[in-house]
Amino acid sequence: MKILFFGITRDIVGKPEFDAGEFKEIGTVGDLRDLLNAKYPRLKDLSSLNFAINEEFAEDSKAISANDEIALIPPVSGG
Amino acid sequence: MKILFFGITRDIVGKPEFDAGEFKEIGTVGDLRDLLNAKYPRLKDLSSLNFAINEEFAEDSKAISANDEIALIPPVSGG
Amino acid sequence: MERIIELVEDLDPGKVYEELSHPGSGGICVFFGAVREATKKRKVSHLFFESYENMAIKEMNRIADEVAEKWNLNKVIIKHAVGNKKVQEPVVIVGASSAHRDSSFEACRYLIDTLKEKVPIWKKEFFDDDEVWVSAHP
Amino acid sequence: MERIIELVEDLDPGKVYEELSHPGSGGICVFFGAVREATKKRKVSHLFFESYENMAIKEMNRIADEVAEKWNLNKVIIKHAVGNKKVQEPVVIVGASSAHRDSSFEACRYLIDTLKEKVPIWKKEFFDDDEVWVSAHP
Repeated sequence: MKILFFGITRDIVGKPEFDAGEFKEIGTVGDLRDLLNAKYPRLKDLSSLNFAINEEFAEDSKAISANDEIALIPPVSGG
Repeated sequence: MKILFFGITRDIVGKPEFDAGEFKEIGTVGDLRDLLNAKYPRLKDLSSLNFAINEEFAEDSKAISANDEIALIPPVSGG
Repeated sequence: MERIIELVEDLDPGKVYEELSHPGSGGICVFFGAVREATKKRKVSHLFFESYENMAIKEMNRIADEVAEKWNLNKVIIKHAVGNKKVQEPVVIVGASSAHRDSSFEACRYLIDTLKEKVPIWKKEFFDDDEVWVSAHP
Repeated sequence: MERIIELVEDLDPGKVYEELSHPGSGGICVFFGAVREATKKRKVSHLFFESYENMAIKEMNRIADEVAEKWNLNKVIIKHAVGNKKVQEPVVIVGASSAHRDSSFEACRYLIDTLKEKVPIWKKEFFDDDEVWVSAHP
């Protein structure tokens, strides 16, 4: 599993990417959200925080597999 | 007075411009419309026919003066 | 509000961004009208445009006055071609530049709709065996 | 429907007409987003854009699929810049080309609205003494 951080989430976490050995046991997007929120409380201040699995938006209930590419998607602001 | 013909009205009348000596006695746009319709009946087949005096749209009731530039404005179709 | 208003033989669509660019504009909406290869399933060979030039420029300025009053715009452009135009050539370019995109879209739409309704420009369609002044007859 | 979808360092607004021109298109509507000199009265020095590139391209293609389904279009373009952008530089270009103008306007508006809502691109505003990720906080 790989976790990518974009925009303000990268600033909060302090790096663009985890190889996520420490999150090995998580089951769902919601579990990962809870773990990250606990470790980086500033994530909870964002207007919204979505997750993507393998380049597709994923709900909190979605299961995470060992080889997934996860991305944190803070509020988008293109255009 | 000068009368300008554009688009299909020029094709109907057969020239782009009259110096309009023969229309000397007309009082209003409506009078001119009647005279032109009588002389060139195909004008009556148009979807609409507006007139301009000195580059401004003019109602039939508008008076025409000796030095005016009159234009026949068939349905516009720019763009 | 700055404005660029022109009737010209040849439109240059490549310059429109720089013509509408403004330090206060976050949104620029542009509409290009072009010659289509067919009308009502008939193949078009080319179009011819003529205008009552002085009055057309006056009406285009009136439309610019109207959009300046209705929306908060930095720049507008209203350009129309005259003469013969081949398939895919541009015949009209209108655009509006404003702080936010809503105004630029609304003004741009108003520009083209009002130009088509009011400005004394006439289009003749040429087919292989016919020619027709557009909208002249019911 | 043909499509041009790109994330690039530098957008070329001068090519948009030829990119959207099509023999079946009478109407081409384009929206350019540009860097404004100020946001909420604060002077902007520049903007920085980053994207989750693969997902952004995927989402842009999804938006193109949606407009192809909703409207009868010949071509669409969706391009976004990444990296640092100065005042008056273009940051996004979207456009739609269709037989008639209604579809081109409606599709163009949908393209920019949906891009701003869905595509994973992030903008940071740089001021003389501060920098802010746009929309990150309530």
